[in-house]
Amino acid sequence: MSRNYLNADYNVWSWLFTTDHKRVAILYLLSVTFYFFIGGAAAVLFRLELMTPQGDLVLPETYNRLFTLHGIVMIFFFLIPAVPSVLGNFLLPLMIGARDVAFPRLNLASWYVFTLGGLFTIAAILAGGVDTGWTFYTPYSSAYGNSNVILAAAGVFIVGFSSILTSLNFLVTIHTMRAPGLTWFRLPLFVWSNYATSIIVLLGTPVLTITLVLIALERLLKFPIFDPALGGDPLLFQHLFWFYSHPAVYIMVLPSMGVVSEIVTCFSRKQIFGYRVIAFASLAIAFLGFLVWGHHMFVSGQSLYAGFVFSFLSMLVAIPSAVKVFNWTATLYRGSVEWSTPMLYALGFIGLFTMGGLTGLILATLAVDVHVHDTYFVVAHFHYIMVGGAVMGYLGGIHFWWPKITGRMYPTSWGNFAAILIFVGFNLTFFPQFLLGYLGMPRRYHAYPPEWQVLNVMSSAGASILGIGYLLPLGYLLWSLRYGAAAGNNPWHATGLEWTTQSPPITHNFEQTPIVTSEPYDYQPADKPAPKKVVVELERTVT
Amino acid sequence: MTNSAPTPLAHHFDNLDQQHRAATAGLWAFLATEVLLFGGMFAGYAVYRNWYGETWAAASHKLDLVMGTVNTAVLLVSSFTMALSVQAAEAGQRQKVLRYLATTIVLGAVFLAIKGSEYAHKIETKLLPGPHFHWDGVPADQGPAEIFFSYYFALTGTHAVHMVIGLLILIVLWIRIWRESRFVVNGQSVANMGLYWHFVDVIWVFLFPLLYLIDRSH
Amino acid sequence: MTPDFRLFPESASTFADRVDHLYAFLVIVAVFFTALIASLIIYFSIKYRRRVHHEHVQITGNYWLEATWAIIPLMLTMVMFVWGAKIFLEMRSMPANPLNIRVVGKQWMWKIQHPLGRAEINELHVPMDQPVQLNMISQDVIHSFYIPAFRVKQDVLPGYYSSLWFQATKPGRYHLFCAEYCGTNHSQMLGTVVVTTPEEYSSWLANTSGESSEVAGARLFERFRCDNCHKTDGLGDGPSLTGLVGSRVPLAGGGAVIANDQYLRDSILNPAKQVVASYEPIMPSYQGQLNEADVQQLIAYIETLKPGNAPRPESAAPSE
Amino acid sequence: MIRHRSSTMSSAVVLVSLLCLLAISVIAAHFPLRAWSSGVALGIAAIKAGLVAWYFMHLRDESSLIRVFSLAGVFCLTIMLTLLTTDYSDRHVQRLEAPEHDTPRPVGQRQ
Repeated sequence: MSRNYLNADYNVWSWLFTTDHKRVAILYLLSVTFYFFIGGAAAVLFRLELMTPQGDLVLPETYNRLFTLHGIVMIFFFLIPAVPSVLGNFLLPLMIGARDVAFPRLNLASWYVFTLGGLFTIAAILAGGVDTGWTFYTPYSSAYGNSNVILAAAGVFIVGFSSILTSLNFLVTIHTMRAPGLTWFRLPLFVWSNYATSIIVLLGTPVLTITLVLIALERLLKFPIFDPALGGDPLLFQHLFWFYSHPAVYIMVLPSMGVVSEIVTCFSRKQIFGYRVIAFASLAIAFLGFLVWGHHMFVSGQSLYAGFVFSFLSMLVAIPSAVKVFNWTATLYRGSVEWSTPMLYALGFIGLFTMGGLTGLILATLAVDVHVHDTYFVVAHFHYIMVGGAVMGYLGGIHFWWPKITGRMYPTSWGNFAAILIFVGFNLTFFPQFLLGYLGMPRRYHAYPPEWQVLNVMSSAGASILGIGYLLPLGYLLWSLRYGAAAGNNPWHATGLEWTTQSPPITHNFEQTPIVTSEPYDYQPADKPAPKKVVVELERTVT
Repeated sequence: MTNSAPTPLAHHFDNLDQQHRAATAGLWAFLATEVLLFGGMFAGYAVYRNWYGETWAAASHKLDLVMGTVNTAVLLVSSFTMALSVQAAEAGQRQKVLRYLATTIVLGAVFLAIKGSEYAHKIETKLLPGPHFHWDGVPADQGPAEIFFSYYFALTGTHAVHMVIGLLILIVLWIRIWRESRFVVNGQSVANMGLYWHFVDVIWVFLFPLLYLIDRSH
Repeated sequence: MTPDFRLFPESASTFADRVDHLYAFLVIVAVFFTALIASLIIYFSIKYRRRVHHEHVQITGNYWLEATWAIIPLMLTMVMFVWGAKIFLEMRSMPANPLNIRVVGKQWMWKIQHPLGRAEINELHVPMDQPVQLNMISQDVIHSFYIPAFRVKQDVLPGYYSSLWFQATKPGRYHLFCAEYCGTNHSQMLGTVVVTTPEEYSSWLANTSGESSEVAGARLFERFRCDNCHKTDGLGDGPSLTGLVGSRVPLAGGGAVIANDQYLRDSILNPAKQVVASYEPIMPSYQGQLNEADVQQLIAYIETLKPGNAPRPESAAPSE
Repeated sequence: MIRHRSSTMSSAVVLVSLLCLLAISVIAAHFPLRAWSSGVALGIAAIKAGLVAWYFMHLRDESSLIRVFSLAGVFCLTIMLTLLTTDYSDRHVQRLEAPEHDTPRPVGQRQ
């Protein structure tokens, strides 16, 4: 096998001290996979608990710690880093024809910071967990909760710096290190969406960071910051928290949108419909994302006018998202569509994200939000965005670029099966929660009135299917590392600079700096060999 | 010793210009992040100052205006010496760089020392928020005044942490330049450090009126 | 399947139908677009699947089309916004002559105080066809008062009054939940809303030996010697409280406020916040000495102090 | 490679201006400017920050990209403060100076 970034060196130190963006991506891949299954395990436990209306499996304290654990781990240790830190780290320099990110040592440092944050969070879990919910609302978190708030907040505080470092790297890399000829409007949309994401991370994360410091000051040193007993405002915390945490939703889903743009074009062999509009839509989402946080607070006691303003602004975010969805769909029109594994994930993303987005509009509508706020309707909605959207995009990306990352092909029939299973399991899990929400079931409830059992059982049943769906890729992707067929440099016959280099790529990515002369997604009709054939051959060699 | 040796080019950059643009852009992007870090506290400050203007003015008068003013001046001068260090580094004047950096370090330390004595005095007079906080003004103002001091300590404390980090990096930088026998003035690292230092100064420029100068007219 | 199984919640307030209509509109829009996207995806990916369609056609975009599918959603969302805001405004506009009920939330129960002294815990009796306004405050963390069948919800904050109103339309028993996570037994912070006819409610209300808020408040007023400063003639160290409620209070440092519940509570617990013009800020805070229910009683008493009324009802004399 | 326009003389002029502004700011705080007081203080601070950024931080020699970066944080902070006003301008403390509106008050208010 030729030299590549994987076999360039074998010892552990060569991994732990690597500055190669591809190796850092692999480190992140291992980490986020670990956290994904930790967070998933918590979900399995509380879905089991919710099979029956009585709280009979675990104690209320335990239940509260489980959903808090699930939220913190999934959001801060999986969803936010997943696409940027794994796929982005691996692909961004490749896609723009660079030898590495702008600050390779900082990039490695970000992984260590991430790991340190993870250690704090795991310490918090081992010390007995934390029960504030991932939202850390005051005064519960600062004065009443008696769990490991400080440890958990420290973990989130630290991990924030890791996403800041990654985003800083991306922003500068995209600005300064594009290959000759790679103008802004020749960038793959994955790069655009990561660019937009980086802006949100850089401008949003520090607000959460300092807010957690303020919580720690209030809790540890009894500094009154939000304390209503001394004249403080408990809603101030919510404003600061959501100022980051609403844009954080776009941090999770924008990179996946970029993945979908890459996959949809490749497997319909089409240029994307409305390239510039999609690129600018990413920036518009990043910008508008900062203007809507107050829609988490319609019934919190914030002023009536704030409610109107935030509801109105929230409606506007729907527009760039809707445009993206329509453009992806239009890209399929008169294409040459291949039902590959990544494509199944991407199409699943479009459908589920559409539902997530539209139910988001329902939540942004003031009077209806009064009823469904803090119910399972919200839970269902954000899982449609974050799991149906972000995770589907992430898995689609992993399946799309797996041959590039590892040089191996996975068994595509298994891949297709898992994708369909996840889609079905996902809908079965979360669709009933919309109904539960409108019926009035509040979230974070350990026990619930018996008339809601049927829908909860459906949801739990779906969760078990979803769980199996997530375990499958873990199995066959690992299997492919050893037994998978060699993938070749460009198994999907995709455009994009990352496909022009070897699989797996060499340490410095390119033998020579590439020069870009064409538009993105320049899929040439007809004369190229039909890619379908290649995949069929691969399948034959695999099975 | 007038010409700076070239900054080493890292493997992944095409040329020094690109490397320099990347470093500068990275630092400025980082500073944008820092604005929001303090911004989170400024937002809370704005809310409470608006609610408790009078009490906060009274609480602000407990701060030592002379020390605050002197400290602001110290920091402004340190920015000046930092600017001179950058200028000297770009011109490759090693001795000057060492001299100006040392001055900056000393001024930074003076700032922290003054800040420390202010803190000590606040703790002595029971103005540290928490269980021992005591407000000798109107008793009813206790809560809002305590919130003022929470913000005072949170804002200046975060600023002081930035100062300490800056000082540590400055000291390391100084030692590195001093020990390099075949001198390489790394103009870039001095310039980066300069940006950070000036930024921390700018933050203080806002903290000073926000905390010390609330309506001193009575 | 339990007999109670249903896919749509009961509607038992004047808001319920209006919210449901809006919800129906939103759901129709959502279903339409989801179905549109899903069927287009399925149709395109079958019609143009690679096996039958090798000759893909490059289309780079169409600004008119894109503008269309930006503008149509924009118009729809504006309808949603205006419609939602309209109902929301009514939810937040307190009715003219409501039945006032005071609510204190604490970990993990709802304490409810009716007029005329009747109090209850985790149950809320209300008459139908009559606007009811809840004035709520929390003793500890943030809670949220939620009655799904009425489609109303309002967070209950520590330190700040919030209020909520509804008009029930159907007798029956309905769920009451705490909707904001508030700690270990959050899911046990439940209650039942009992809607009865106004006559039944009146007789239920009368059936109590409890003392009314006003009387209890008067006793507290006496016990804490509030009248030492707040003399009725206005010559004390503090302003007179007679006729205070609902009036415009000029503040030291400019501006003025309407003397509402929040203002009275703040003045008792956090007096520095709004000092009355031309008075010294000397009032001590009663934080820690009075709980939220006490403060509500004091406010109820202060509300009775109107010009012409006896400064203190007979019953206000310290009992025993 | 890096060449910024700066000289000891120009830096000294900037420093002197900064110190003068500091003095003005402290003196101004002792005048009864009432509502203008914090505006003046923050205005002077902004000028000082501008001087430091423009001269000491070499913003005048940087590309427009860097200038945009330098304003991004401030811009985002402005968004936050502006939208916070939509809530705080009408909560808890109800100033009567604004004319009484017919729109309802969120806080229980009976008359």
